[in-house]
Amino acid sequence: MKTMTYGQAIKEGMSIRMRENPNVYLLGEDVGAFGGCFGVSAGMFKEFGGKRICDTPISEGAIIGTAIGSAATGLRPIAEIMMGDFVTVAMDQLVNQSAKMRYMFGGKISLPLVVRLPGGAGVSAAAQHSQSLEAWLVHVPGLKVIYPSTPQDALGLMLSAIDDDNPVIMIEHKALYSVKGNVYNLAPIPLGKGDIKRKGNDITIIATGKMVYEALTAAESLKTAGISAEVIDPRSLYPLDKNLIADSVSKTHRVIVTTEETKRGSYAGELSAYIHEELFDKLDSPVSRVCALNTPIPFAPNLEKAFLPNAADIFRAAKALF
Amino acid sequence: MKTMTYGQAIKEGMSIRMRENPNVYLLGEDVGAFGGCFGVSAGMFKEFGGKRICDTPISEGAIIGTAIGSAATGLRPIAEIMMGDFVTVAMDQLVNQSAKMRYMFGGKISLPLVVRLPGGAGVSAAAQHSQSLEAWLVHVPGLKVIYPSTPQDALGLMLSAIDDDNPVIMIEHKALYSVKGNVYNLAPIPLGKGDIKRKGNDITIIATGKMVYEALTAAESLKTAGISAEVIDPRSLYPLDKNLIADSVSKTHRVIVTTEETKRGSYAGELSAYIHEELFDKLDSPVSRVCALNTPIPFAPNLEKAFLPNAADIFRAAKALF
Amino acid sequence: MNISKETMQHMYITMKRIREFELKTQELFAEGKVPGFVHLYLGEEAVSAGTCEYLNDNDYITSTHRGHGHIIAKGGDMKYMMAELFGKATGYCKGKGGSMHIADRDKGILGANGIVGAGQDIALGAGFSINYKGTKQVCICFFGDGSTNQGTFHESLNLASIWHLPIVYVCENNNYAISMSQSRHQHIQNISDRGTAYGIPSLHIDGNNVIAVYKTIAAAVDRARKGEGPTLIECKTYRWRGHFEGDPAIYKPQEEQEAWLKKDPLLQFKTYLESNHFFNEDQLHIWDTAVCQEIDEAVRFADESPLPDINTVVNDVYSDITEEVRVR
Amino acid sequence: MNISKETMQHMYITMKRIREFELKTQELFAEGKVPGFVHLYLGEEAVSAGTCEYLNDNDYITSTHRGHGHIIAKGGDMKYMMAELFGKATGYCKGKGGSMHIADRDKGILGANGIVGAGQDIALGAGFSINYKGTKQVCICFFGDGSTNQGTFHESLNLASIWHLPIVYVCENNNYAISMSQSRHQHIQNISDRGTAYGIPSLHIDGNNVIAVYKTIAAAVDRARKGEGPTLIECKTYRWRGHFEGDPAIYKPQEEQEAWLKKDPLLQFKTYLESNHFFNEDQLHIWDTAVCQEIDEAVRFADESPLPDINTVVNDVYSDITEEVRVR
Ligand SMILES: Cc1ncc(C[n+]2csc(CCOP(=O)(O)OP(=O)(O)O)c2C)c(N)n1
Ligand SMILES: Cc1ncc(C[n+]2csc(CCOP(=O)(O)OP(=O)(O)O)c2C)c(N)n1
Ligand SMILES: [Mg+2]
Ligand SMILES: [Mg+2]
Repeated sequence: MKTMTYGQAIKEGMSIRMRENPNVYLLGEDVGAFGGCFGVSAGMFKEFGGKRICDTPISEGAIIGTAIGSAATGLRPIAEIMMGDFVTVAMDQLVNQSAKMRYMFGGKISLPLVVRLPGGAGVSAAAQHSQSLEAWLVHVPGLKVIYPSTPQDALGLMLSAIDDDNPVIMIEHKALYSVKGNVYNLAPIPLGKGDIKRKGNDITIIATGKMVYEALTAAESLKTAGISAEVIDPRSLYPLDKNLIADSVSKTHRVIVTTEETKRGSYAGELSAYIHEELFDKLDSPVSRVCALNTPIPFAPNLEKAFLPNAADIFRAAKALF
Repeated sequence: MKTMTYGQAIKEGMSIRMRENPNVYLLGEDVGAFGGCFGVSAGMFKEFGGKRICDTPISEGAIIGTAIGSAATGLRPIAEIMMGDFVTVAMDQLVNQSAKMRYMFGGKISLPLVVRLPGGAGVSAAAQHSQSLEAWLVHVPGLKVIYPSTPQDALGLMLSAIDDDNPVIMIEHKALYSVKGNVYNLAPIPLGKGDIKRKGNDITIIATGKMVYEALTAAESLKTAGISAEVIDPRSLYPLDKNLIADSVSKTHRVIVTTEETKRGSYAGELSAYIHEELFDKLDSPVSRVCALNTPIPFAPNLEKAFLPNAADIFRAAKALF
Repeated sequence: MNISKETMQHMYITMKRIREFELKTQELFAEGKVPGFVHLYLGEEAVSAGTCEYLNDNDYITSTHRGHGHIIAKGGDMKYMMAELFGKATGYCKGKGGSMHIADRDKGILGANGIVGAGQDIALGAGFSINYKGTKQVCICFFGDGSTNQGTFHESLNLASIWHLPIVYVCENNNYAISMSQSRHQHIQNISDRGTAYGIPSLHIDGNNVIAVYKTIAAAVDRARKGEGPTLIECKTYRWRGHFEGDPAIYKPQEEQEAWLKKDPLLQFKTYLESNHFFNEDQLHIWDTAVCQEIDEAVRFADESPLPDINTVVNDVYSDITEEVRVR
Repeated sequence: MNISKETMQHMYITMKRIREFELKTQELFAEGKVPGFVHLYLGEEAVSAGTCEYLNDNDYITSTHRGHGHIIAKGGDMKYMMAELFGKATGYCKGKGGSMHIADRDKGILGANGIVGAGQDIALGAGFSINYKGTKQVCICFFGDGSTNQGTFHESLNLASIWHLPIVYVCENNNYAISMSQSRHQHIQNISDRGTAYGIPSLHIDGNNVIAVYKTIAAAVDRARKGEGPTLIECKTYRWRGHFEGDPAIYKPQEEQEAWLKKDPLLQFKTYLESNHFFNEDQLHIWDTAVCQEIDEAVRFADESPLPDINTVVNDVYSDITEEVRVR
C-alpha cells in the first residue's frame, strides 16, 4: 500500500506501462520537461526522454491526429489535451476519425489510444477552462469513456485504458489532482466495472469524478437523518456497469444521479433515462439529477460555487425522494 | 397557401428576412452561384449577389468565427455548415465562443446568428456525413437549438431564428429537403413552441425531424391496433415546450421519444430524464426511447436501414407499453 | 534518373486501371448500382500512379474523399473496392464504409476520408511511428487544393517540419474545391508557396506528367527516408467531372475543361511510351485489354457478392464489445 | 512620418499604465486577491501601446488570454478591469469573465479569450462587417507566437486575404508558448514568413520599440482603411514573467531573460523622450505619479466593490431566457 495523489497515480499508471512496453508514449502541450500544465507528467521526461514524452505545439487537432495515425501503425499513444475544454478543437479527430475508423474500415484496424482530458471547475478558471464535457463523448459509438475519482481508480483505470485496443477517453478532474489516497494494488481495473464507494440500503447515489466526494459527504448527513445511502461510482461511463446499478437500485428503490455537468443534455440524463427504462418497476420515485446549473461557468468564486452542485444539494434532493 | 419543399421553405425564410433587413447575410461553402450542396440557397445568389450570399473556402471554424465576429459588430449572419458532421471542426467557435460570449462578458454583447446544420442519414452517405448531433448542442448553455420537420415549420422557425438575438442552431434533415408540404402562413413560429402533429389520447409520441413522419406512420398502425397516439414535434429542442408535453402526458400517461440519434447519450435521453423527473406521477409506464443503434452509421443501404429507427420500431415499442 | 521499362509498364497499367475503374464507376453510379456520394478521379491519374510507383508495400498513404486512384495505385484490390462501392459484404469494409472510407492496412492504405483535411493529421501519426521505430518507411499524404485552407493542413505541416517526419505531402491541385476555383479560395497561385511558412522544401510540377511526378516524388521520398524531413509537392492537374457524380459542374468554363481534356495524362503517357519506342501500340493494347477484363471481373465479383447480413450492423464498433442489436 | 508630442505623451502614459497595472496584479495575485489564471503582459507594453495609439474608438481589436495590455491600450477602464479580476459585481463582466474574458464593446474590444487562436476567427467577422457596411474601420487582431500553430491562424489569414478584409494581424512574438520556445514550436525564424502563404504583406519589427510599432501599424492601418486588405506584423518582444503567475519559468535561460530585461520597452521609450528633449524627467514623473494614483484608485474601487449577488449566476445566458436558479 502506498499513499499518493490522484495526479501521481495517473503518472504512475502511465509510467508502469511505459516501462513495460516501448510502444507506449505520451504527447501533448508542455508535457515534457515542464511536466504538464498540472504537473501530472512531472519527472517522466527525465525518466523516458523527449522521444517518448513528447512536447507539441498548440495544435490539439494534430495531437489527436498524431495519436490516431501512430496507433494505426503500431504504437500505443497517450495524448494529453491540456484542458478538456480544448477538445473542441479536436472533435473531428476524436469523433469522426478515431471513434469510427474501426467500424468504417470493417473492423480491420485497431486504434489503441488514450486521450486524457482534465475537466471540471472549482478553481475560478471560468467558462472556457472548466467544463465537464463527458456527455458528448459518451454519445459517440466507438469511444470508451472513463472518469476516476480516486488515486486507486486513476491508476487502475489508466492501466486498462492503455491496454485497451480502442480509443479510451479518460476524464480527469483538475481539482482532484492534489487529492491524496491509498493505492492498495497496481492491478488494472477493468473498464465497465463500477465501484461501491459506500454501502447503503435506502437510496442509491450515482456520482462521478469530484461529485463522488460530495456524495459521500451527503451520505454522512443523510445517515444522521436516518437515511442509509449507497454511493456508486461508475468509473467507466461507457461501458457502464449496468449490473452494479441494477443490484443497488433493486435494493434501494431510489436514485440520485449527480455529476458536475450542466444538467441539460448531461450524461446524468442518459443514466436517468437508462435507469427508468430498465428498472422502472424497481423505482419508488423518479430518478433525480443533481448537476450544475444550465449556464456557462462563471469566474467569481462565489458565483462558481453557486453554479456547482454540492453535498447540500444532494442531501436536499435525496430527502425530497422520501 | 403555397406548396413548397422543406428546402424551399428554408430558402424562403432566409430570403424574406434578407429582403427586409440588409444586415442579414448567408455564408458557407458553395452557397453562392452553386446554390449549396443540397441546393437550398439555389437562386439566392442571383437575387442578393455575392456580397450577401457569400462563398467561403473549406474552413468551417472560420465560417463560424466570421459569423460570430460579424454578429458582434452589427450584422445578422446565417452560416451554413455543409453537413452537420463538419461542425466537429467548428465546435470551439460554436461552444466556447458563440454560446458563452454573452455570459462571459456580463451580458454586454448580443450575438444574433443562425447556424444551419444539415444532419441525418438515409442516403448512404456513411459515418462522416450522416450524423444527428443535436444532443451535443442542447448540452451547451447559450445556444438555442431548433429542428423543423415540415416546410411550414422550417419557414416559421427560420424567421424566428433570424430574429433572435442569440445563437440559434437549426438542424435540417438532408432527406427532408425534397419533401413537399403546405405553407399556410409566413409568420414566425416562436422558439419554444412545440406542435401537435396528430391528436390522440392513449400514448404520446415525441418525435423530431424525419422521425415525425415515422411516428405518424406508426400512429396509423397503432390506430388499427386500437391505440390512439398523439404525435408531438417539439420543433425547438431548446427552449423546450414543457407545457405542451406535460399536457399531453397528463392525458396519455405513456410516452415514446423517438429521434434519429444514436441512443446512448442522446437528446432523447434528456427528454426521457426530464419527463420522468417532472411527470413521474403521470406515467403508467417508463418513457421508452426509439433511436438509432449505438454504432457509427454504415454505408450499405440495408445496413443503414437496420441502423435507423422506423415506424415499425415505434409501433413495437408503443405496443410494449400497454 | 533512369526509369526502367518495368516501372513504366507498371505506371501505365496503374493509370489505365484507375481510368477504367472510374469510367465504370461513373456508369454504375448512373445506373443506380453504387449508392451514396461518389467522387471520381478521372483526369488526375498521373498523380497517384507516379507517386505510389516509388513506394513499398509497407509505406503508408493517407487519402481523401476522392480516393479510388490512390488506393488502386497503392496496390488495393479493385474487386474489394468495387464490392465496397456496391455496399457488399465482400467489400474492403464489409459494406460499412463505401467509396469514402476504403482502407487496406496490408498495403499501408490508412484510409480514404470523408472529412476534408483529416488525412493530413493522420499522416503525422504514421510519420511519427516510422521515426519512433526507425523503420525508414515513408508516408505519402494526398490532399486537394481546397483542403489546404483547413487548419489541419497548417498544423500538420508545422509538426512534420519540427519533428522531421518522413512525410511527402502531395497536393492534387485540380483547381476546384467543389465549385470554388482555386483563385477564389486562396490568394496565391502556387500552393507550394505555403511550404515556406514551415521551412519545408516545396515545389510544383505538372501533375498530368506521370514521369515528372515519379521523379519528383522519388527525390522527396529518398530525402524522407534519409531522415531529412517532409517535402511539399503540388501537382497541377484537373478534375474532369463534377465534384461528385450528379454535379453538372456548370461553374467550369468550357474552354478550361477542353484545354485540360487535351492534356489527358493517360494519353500523354501513351504517346510518350510509343514515340520513344518503349512499347508499341500492340503491347499497350494487350495491357489495356487485360485491365478492362480486371474491371469486368471486379464488377462481376461485386455484383455476385452477397449483401452484408444485417446482423453485422452492430459488429466492429469495438474490438471487444458488441453492441446489442435492438438497443432502441 | 511625424509623431506629435501629444501622441508620444499618450503612448508613454499607456505603457506606464500597463506596466503598473500588471505589477500591481502580480502583487495582488500573490496575496490571493485575484483568483484563477493570470497571464501578465510585463515586457510587452510597447506592442499594444504603439498599436492602439493609431486607432479610433470605433476600431476593433481581438485579444488573447494575455489581454490586459490590449484592453488598457484600447481605452479600457482600469477600474472595471481590476474589479473584474477581483470577481466583483462592478467588473467589466459583472464577475462572470475574469482576466481572460474582458470585453468592452464601446471601445471596440471584442474580448480577451481563453482559447488560443480564437481571436483570429472573430477578427474575420469584424473585418467582414466593416467591409459589408463600408465604414472604413479596421480590426487589429492580437495573438502570440504559439497561437500561429493553431489552424485558426491559417484559416483566418487565408480568408482575410481573399476577402481583402481590413485586419491588421499583430503577432506578439514573446518567444514562448508556455514552456515551448519558438525554435521548438516552429521551424521558421520569422513568423512574418507565414504571410507569403496567403499573399499577405508581412514584416517583422522590434516589438519593444514603441515608435517602430506605431509607425508600422500606422502604415498597415492606412492600407486597410483604403481597402487594400490585411497586413501581418510580427513584433519581437519578450515575456518577462512565467506563462501565468505561479510558473517559475525555469525553462527560460537566465542570460536570455537578462538580455531582454535590458531592452525594457518603457525605459527605452523614456530615455528616447528625454534624450530627444520631448519631455523632461519632471514631466514624466508627474505622469508616472498620476498613473500610480489611477492604479491605486482602481484597486480601491475593486476592493470596495461588492461581490456579485449569487442570484445573478443565472442571468445573461440568453437575451430573453433566464435559467431557473435551481434546475439541479
Ligand atoms: C471538413 C469538411 N468540410 C467540407 C466538406 C465537403 N467537401 C467534400 S470534398 C470538398 C471539396 C474538396 O476540395 P479539394 O480539397 O480541392 O479536393 P477535390 O474534391 O478537388 O479532390 C468539400 C468542400 C468535407 N467533406 N469536410
Ligand atoms: C486551444 C488552446 N490550447 C491550449 C491552450 C493553453 N494555453 C494557454 S496560453 C498558451 C500559450 C500561448 O502561447 P502564445 O500564443 O505564444 O501566447 P503567450 O502566452 O506567449 O502570450 C497555451 C498553450 C489554450 N488556452 N487554448
Ligand atoms: Mg480540388
Ligand atoms: Mg508567446
